[in-house]
Amino acid sequence: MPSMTMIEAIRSAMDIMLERDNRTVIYGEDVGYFGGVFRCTAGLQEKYGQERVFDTPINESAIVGMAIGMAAHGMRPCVEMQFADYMFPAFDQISQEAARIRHRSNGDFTCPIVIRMPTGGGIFGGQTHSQSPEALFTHVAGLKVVQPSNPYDAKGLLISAMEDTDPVIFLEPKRLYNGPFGGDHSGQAIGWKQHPKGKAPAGHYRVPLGKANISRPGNDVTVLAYGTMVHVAEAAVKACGIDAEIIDLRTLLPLDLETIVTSVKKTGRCVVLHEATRTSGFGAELIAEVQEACFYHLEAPIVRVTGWDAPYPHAQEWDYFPGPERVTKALQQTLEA
Amino acid sequence: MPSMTMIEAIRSAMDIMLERDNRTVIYGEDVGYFGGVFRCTAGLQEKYGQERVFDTPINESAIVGMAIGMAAHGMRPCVEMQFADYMFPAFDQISQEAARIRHRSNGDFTCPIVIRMPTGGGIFGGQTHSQSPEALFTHVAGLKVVQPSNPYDAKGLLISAMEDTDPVIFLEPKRLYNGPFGGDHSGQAIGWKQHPKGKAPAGHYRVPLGKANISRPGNDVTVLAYGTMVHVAEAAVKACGIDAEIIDLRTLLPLDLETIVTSVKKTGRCVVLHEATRTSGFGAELIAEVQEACFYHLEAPIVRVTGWDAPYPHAQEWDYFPGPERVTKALQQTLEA
Amino acid sequence: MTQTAKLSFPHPPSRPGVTPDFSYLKIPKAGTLAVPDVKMSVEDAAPYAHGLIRVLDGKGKAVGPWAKYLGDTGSAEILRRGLRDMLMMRAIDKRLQIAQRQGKTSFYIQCTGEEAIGCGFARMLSKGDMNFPTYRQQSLLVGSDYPLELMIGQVYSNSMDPLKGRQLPVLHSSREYGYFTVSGNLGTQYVQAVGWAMAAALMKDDGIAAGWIGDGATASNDFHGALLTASVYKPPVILNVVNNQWAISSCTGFAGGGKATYAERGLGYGIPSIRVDGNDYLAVLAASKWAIDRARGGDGPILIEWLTYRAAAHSSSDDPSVYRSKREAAAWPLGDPVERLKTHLILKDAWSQERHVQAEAEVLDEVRTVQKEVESHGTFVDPRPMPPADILRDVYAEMPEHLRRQRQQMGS
Amino acid sequence: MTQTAKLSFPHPPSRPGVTPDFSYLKIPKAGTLAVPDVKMSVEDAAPYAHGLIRVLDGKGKAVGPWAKYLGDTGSAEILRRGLRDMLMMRAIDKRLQIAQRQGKTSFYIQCTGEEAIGCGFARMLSKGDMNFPTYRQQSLLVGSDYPLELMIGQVYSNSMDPLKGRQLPVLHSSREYGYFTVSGNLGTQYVQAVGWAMAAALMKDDGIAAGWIGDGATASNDFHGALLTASVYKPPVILNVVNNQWAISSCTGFAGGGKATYAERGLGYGIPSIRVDGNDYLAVLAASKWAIDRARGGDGPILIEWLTYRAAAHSSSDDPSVYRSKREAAAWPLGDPVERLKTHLILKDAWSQERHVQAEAEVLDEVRTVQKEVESHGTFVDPRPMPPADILRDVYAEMPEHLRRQRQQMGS
Ligand SMILES: Cc1ncc(C[n+]2csc(CCOP(=O)(O)OP(=O)(O)O)c2C)c(N)n1
Ligand SMILES: Cc1ncc(C[n+]2csc(CCOP(=O)(O)OP(=O)(O)O)c2C)c(N)n1
Ligand SMILES: [Mg+2]
Ligand SMILES: [Mg+2]
Repeated sequence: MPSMTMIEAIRSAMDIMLERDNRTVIYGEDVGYFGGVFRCTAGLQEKYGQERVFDTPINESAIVGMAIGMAAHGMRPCVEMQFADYMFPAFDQISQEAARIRHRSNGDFTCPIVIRMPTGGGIFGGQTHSQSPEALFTHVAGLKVVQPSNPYDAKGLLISAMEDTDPVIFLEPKRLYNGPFGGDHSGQAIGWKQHPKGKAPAGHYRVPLGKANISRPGNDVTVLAYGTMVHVAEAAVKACGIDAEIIDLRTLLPLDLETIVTSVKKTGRCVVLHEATRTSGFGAELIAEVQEACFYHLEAPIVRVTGWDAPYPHAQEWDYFPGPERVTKALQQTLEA
Repeated sequence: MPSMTMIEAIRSAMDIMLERDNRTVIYGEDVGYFGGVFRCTAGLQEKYGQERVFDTPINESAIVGMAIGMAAHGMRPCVEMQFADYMFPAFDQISQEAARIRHRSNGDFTCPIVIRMPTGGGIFGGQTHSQSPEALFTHVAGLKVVQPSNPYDAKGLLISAMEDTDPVIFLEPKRLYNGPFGGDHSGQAIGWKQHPKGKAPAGHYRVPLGKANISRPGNDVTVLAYGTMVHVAEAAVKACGIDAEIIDLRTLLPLDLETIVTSVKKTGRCVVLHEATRTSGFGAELIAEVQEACFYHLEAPIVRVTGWDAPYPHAQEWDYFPGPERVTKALQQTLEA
Repeated sequence: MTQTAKLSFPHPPSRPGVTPDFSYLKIPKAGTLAVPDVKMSVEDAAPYAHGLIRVLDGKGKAVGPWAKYLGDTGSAEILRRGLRDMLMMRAIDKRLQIAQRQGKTSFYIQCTGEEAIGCGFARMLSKGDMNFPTYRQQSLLVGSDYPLELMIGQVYSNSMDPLKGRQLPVLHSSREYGYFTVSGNLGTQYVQAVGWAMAAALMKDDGIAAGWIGDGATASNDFHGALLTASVYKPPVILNVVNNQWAISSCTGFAGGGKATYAERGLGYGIPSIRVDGNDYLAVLAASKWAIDRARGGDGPILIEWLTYRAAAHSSSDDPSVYRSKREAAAWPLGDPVERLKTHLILKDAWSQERHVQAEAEVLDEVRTVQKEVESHGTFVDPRPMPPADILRDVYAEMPEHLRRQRQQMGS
Repeated sequence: MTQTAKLSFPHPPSRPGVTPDFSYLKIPKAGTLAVPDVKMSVEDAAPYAHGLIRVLDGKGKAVGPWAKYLGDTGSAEILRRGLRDMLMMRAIDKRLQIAQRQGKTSFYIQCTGEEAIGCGFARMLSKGDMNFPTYRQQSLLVGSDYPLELMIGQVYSNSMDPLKGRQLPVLHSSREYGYFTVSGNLGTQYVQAVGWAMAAALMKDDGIAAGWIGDGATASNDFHGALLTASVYKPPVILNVVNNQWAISSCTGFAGGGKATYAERGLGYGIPSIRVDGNDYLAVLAASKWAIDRARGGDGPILIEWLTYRAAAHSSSDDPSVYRSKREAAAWPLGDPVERLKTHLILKDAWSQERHVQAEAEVLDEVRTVQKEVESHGTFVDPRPMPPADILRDVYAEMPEHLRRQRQQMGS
């Protein structure tokens, strides 16, 4: 299997779908000729032409609105928001339109679109290049919400998303684009080449939506994470030697509650991680479900390790980021409770 | 104290603030000459003139954007979204701009605005006149989020909101505008005249932001609710005779966790109610906080009674609404657990 | 310099008790504008964006180049069908508005005074074309021969409703009849129409899309997104602005109307734009035919401003006498579309007052019959329960686990 | 009819290896447009929206009515200050771009080629006026004599940063210097400028607001919201569009540029709009003075399209050689603003090549000295920790309970 960075894996998925399904179109700001500010679509316009892969005006609402019209007609648009922070102008089209076309038309029209967006911090992008808005999407019935943590999953999940007939929000942790990241921002970034999940088949394969992955089996505490935080959890666990079971959710909506509940019933303890602000973050939803399903198995309160309830700061990025120390502390606290 | 409906109470708050503080302006779609589709601003343009109370184009994003500019300059805009469902085009201005002006300018600019919006179902409005988007706002650091359940609180909270120097989202449960509502949609609506909280001082007073109210003291289970659901809870409790403590949150952000925790530690059980869709609703946040703070006092899992995870239907409105039967069932289940 | 900056606030044509004044509108004579080449460029469009395409003159005569352009499309037979469409639309509105007042449904929206636009436009479309309507374009359905029982069933939200009662009355949906599922959020669908048209061009399927928006909703963000993307990619889309002078209680001035025309807004984006007398059924047919030919022929997007008047209340929840003079509709300078077409046909000896009265009775009867049948499946005063679990269907193609759990909690 | 609808895609002036072609731009001669009355109506604005206000001709001579209009404002003294402002701006950009390359800060954005616009406009504003800039309008700060150490401190995010390192470099904020806190989200601030201007009118404080937006960002929703609300309420706002031909890798055609001008977009909203040679410092001064007088005098909003060219990369994260010819800047028909003003002053005998070289050295020295001092407070390669709890300050006026808890968790 060839080595791939996250960027290459995402590009490969789109390449394959452009090849296999002529209903596929790819577009967004700087996505066409230039190949995207993160290079995810590099070379695709050259290969498939301007009618399949193209640039757009800087209007996220129109990007999604056009996709809805195209999808209703029968195409399969996969569009990019340049940063998740810039999806807000499109939130109306996403939450009020895309998510409901099927339901409100009783299936007469459907909306098979994929909206990709780089999410999370780690590049000193300040408050408008670092946000993690996943919780907002998970509150919208009718959407599916996906966030991969490695190239293998990214490719397989993106292919599944592009083959799905419902609208899918595909969040790409930008800090992982070029290599895994365990939270040690002072050290060298390790490339995906060194990582087992940095290899993926060159051709078509699927990672199913709605299925979590146990990225590290363990017995003492369950860690629920996705995206970058999976790697932070792994690094923390490795360093502190706690026998944690780390679940990489992969799909947040619909959630693979079964895998989660099985694990928490086994470990009796649970820690939830995300980079987004704490209050009403997706961690809250996870805790609500877990405490309800596993109440009689829980031996300690479920705790969250998250971004602080403030805008993502520029200079103090690493004081904001929920790094391995905070994760370790939470694990210890949970085990001692 | 004069009797007031919720509408009259809200109008009275704006009237008083227009009178007391000449920095106050009130505007929105159909808000000026007509006095608002729910009549909350009726008579105010006539009284204060077009420069203080006026109509706007149908552009929610511009309504909020203008308010930010005005507020930064030194005014105190209180604007209306015609329905909470139509705030989505403004969500970018609200979450990315209003909420952060103070922080990102290090206090050089501030954003004292109030954004009022009718929320919730109960008028056969279908999916675009019934939504409860409060959870989305509570995920945004920098906002305050308020939802009154009666005229007395509505007036006092709105005055506090208009005097606050931070942006406040003021959600008005439209089903309560003309009378309390316990969930019995078949019967006659009872007017506010018959309700103790349907009286309020004619003049200026405040109900502080950030303080919950125990609307019914009790010992066996704590019910967390806000807006319409406070009345549903009261009706359910009255009918089934369970000794529940009902907490009317009033402010969702910042949350009065102290009052909640004290109650749950006493009762050992907790049920959370809202009309919004379940997944990642504000109930999740409440549960996350309560289980963490009260873990060792809880005798049963905390359960949620919420709207279903689907668009709010038109004809099946009352199959969707989390009415007294569902609340009663949840209370019983919690007590039996 | 002393500060003299003062804010300005638009004025409506009237307020209660005030004599209506429509002088902000310059109404050119019928027949004065030529029929431009369908390839008309934006540079040549200025007269059409400032002016007004009109065919029927004050006496009801069809005059000028656009009358000639109509050719067979202006035949007595076609026009009589158009008149019947409009009468039908009016009868539906009347009956359903009454039904709403009787509590048989929750809500209704009439399109009184605007019937010509949708009735005429739809007759010029082809199968496979797609409208992206607002709540007030039900006349497109009548002009597409949409089955009456579906149209009425939707409003009653009963088992005859193709949308299973999920949507507010009048928010119809029919792929087959070229009527995209209507949103309650204003503006959003305008840019979706552009997307559909782009797909039509990319899939080379010969179809076009038509976006619809009210004058008030041109203020919304997606109006801009639609004009911009249409001007950039030039797909086969017709962007219709129904300028009926009001947006609930706000006059068209609050959407910037009155200064520049809405058609001129289009020119600013480089989109050829025309302005049409929307109360003149012949002008509607002629302009629709021209614009549809143009779009289908690959000459890019076009914007049409339809000048008309919202004669009825905004909706069944609205009482316009609170914010405008009751005499406004009568003062509206473009008259009533039904009356004008009727006058024209009578002038042509193709119609008579008697036949008109008879036709009115016929359509009313037809509507009443279907309405009765539909009502027998339940109304809001006599509701027939539907399974609650229907709420959870079609949220996704396949029902996910968490919705199954919720279905179980429903006990169904 | 056969379907011929095909999508269209805008073409850039060049791609790597392709000879730049700016023929889509018609550049009129300098001095041809008259100075209209400040009360100019939208009907009279068409020539100004299609045309181009220019003062300096090809030889560097100030010609035509706008040169005369400048009067004392075009004195050698004022122009020398303007030249110095631009040299200062260029020196700052140069030094900070290098600092970014050295890893001393995370990010930087230059405004090379566009210096005249902000430097000139700011000199015409009064205390109390407020700009709502984008990230590329730092020249407004230079033209307002904003303290260099604050400007540089912000970019280093250290203790000299008035924004405590919270914002990305170049997203300055200064109420005192009329520079509204810059957002990273495009477009949002354009409509906020309208709101500020409305407040100025309502509070009768004699101030005006100036919104700023890039050509690419005119595509964003709030551009529309701003034009619309400005046209409805007519507050004292100047809506500036900086048309520098590019938006990262997308040519201005993707924002609809090239078909109609951006100034014409304004006309569609009924807003008088003018188009100005943004690389001509004298034209900038003249047009700014005219527009600011107009706005302050209460004659309502005005839109100014500044025609210019983004000579540098989009930002320090961008490499334009991947998507456009390296020869584009040289082919840009309006030249370089510094060179043009310098030529004019030399022609007038008010400047010399020697003085120019000396001035360049002086400003570079000034910048270098301040930069050194600021760097002594820490850079990204030599960071000085700030208390983590600073993150939680100013989220609200008073820190609420849940943030206090979080502060505790921080251990600070
Ligand atoms: C985004 C949004 N904002 C507000 C509303 C509430 N609303 C419904 S109809 C209407 C007026 C629309 O006027 P116009 O576009 O002129 O259409 P008309 O009713 O005249 O046909 C308003 C404000 C809405 N539906 N959507
Ligand atoms: C809402 C939003 N979408 C996308 C971006 C990403 N972005 C930053 S700058 C830029 C290009 C802007 O071009 P233009 O407006 O022409 O300004 P210029 O850079 O040329 O000065 C883009 C797409 C953003 N900042 N905000
Ligand atoms: Mg209207
Ligand atoms: Mg640009």
